[in-house]
Amino acid sequence: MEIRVLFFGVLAEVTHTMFKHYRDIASYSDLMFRIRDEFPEIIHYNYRIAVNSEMVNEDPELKNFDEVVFMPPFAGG
Amino acid sequence: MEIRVLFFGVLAEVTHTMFKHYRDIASYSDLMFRIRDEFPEIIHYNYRIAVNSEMVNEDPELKNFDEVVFMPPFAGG
Amino acid sequence: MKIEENILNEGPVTQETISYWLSIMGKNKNLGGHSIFIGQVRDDVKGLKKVIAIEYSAYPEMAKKEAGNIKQEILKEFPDVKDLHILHSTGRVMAGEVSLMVLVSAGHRHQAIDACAKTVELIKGKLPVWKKEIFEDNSHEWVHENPA
Amino acid sequence: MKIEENILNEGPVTQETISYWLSIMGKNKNLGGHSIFIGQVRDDVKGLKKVIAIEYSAYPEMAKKEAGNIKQEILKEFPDVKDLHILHSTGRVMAGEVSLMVLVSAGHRHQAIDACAKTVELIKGKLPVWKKEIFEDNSHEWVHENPA
Repeated sequence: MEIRVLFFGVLAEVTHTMFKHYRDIASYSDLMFRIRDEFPEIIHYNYRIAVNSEMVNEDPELKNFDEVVFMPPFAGG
Repeated sequence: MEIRVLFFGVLAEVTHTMFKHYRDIASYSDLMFRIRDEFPEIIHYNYRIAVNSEMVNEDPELKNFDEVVFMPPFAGG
Repeated sequence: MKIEENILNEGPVTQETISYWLSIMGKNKNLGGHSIFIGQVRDDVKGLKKVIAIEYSAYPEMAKKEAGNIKQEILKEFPDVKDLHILHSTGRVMAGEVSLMVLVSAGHRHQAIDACAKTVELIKGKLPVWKKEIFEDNSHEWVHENPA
Repeated sequence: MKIEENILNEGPVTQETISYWLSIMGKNKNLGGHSIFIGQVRDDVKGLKKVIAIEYSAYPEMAKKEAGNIKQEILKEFPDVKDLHILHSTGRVMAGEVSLMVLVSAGHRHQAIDACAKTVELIKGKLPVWKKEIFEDNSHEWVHENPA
């Protein structure tokens, strides 16, 4: 499936991108594997994952064209 | 001594005045006696007394030209 | 910051007055938060009669002094507070109009927020101000309590 | 009251914007109190460098949704609240400029004040917004914590 990935905050800086498009993704763990492979630095950062602007924990079921979002701890205000 | 007396809030309404001037006052209790004599209705109301914009309890020592103020419970805001 | 100042405002506190105070409070670049409380006259119904206005009276000399005491108490409890302004109406304020403005500026948000809330309570408890509700039929009733 | 709405504001929240929201909030005559919080960028010194601005980024779709969740949580806890507006900056906000406005209107003062304070905390904890401090020499540092 095709998955759109967004990086916010410091992670956009670390990955030098805010947006990536991945094709032929088999599952969430497949996606995570490919992202960590491409951006090994991100393991040094805290982040949470949202799918289609909904926070997820564990190992969510992904659908074609889902948006997977990497979010460092919020710092609004 | 001469004492200036102010009535605020509902007490100005009850006494039909905001301001009274008393002459030949011997003491605080003499003043209170004359006020209660003139305005017997005020005993039905709660109030505190200030002298020269300073709250007093008991039986304050008055000086000539002091200002004695009758204040119902505050209701600001 | 001036400690004793006249906080009484003849008639309602207007939008222009509030905007003016907002515009001058932000000048200081080491402030992080401003907390503002605006009290407005409600068109409550008492029995069968609707409140159309509140008429405030105050003891000005003591109000000035008590406002100074309130400021000093706040600055002692909230040392991060850099600025505190109070405006309280006297005279008639119609329903929907503003009768009280409290504006607190501090380095950080918690003290701004807590100091503003406390200032409002101190004003209710310590400021020598009285009010009567004016009804549609022009009758009135003195407010003896301080409902929340 | 609209529950989901765009609360993101490109650049600083201006005095004009704040005055506009203040002017429309008072229209309702059964309101008794408005509590407003205004957050401003501080020119803190970090090490030897002075902060000249904060640059905010946000995840807009989720910010809209979370703002709706925050409103619903507030309305549930504070049923006297009649209106709640949030504006949060994105992009660069210079020291001394405003990056956050929260405005809460209620029938009575306590719920207005408490709901505003709680909304500010929920914004800090739940809104998908990130910030970096920009220093005089144009270097920057991401803010990872939420100091009070």
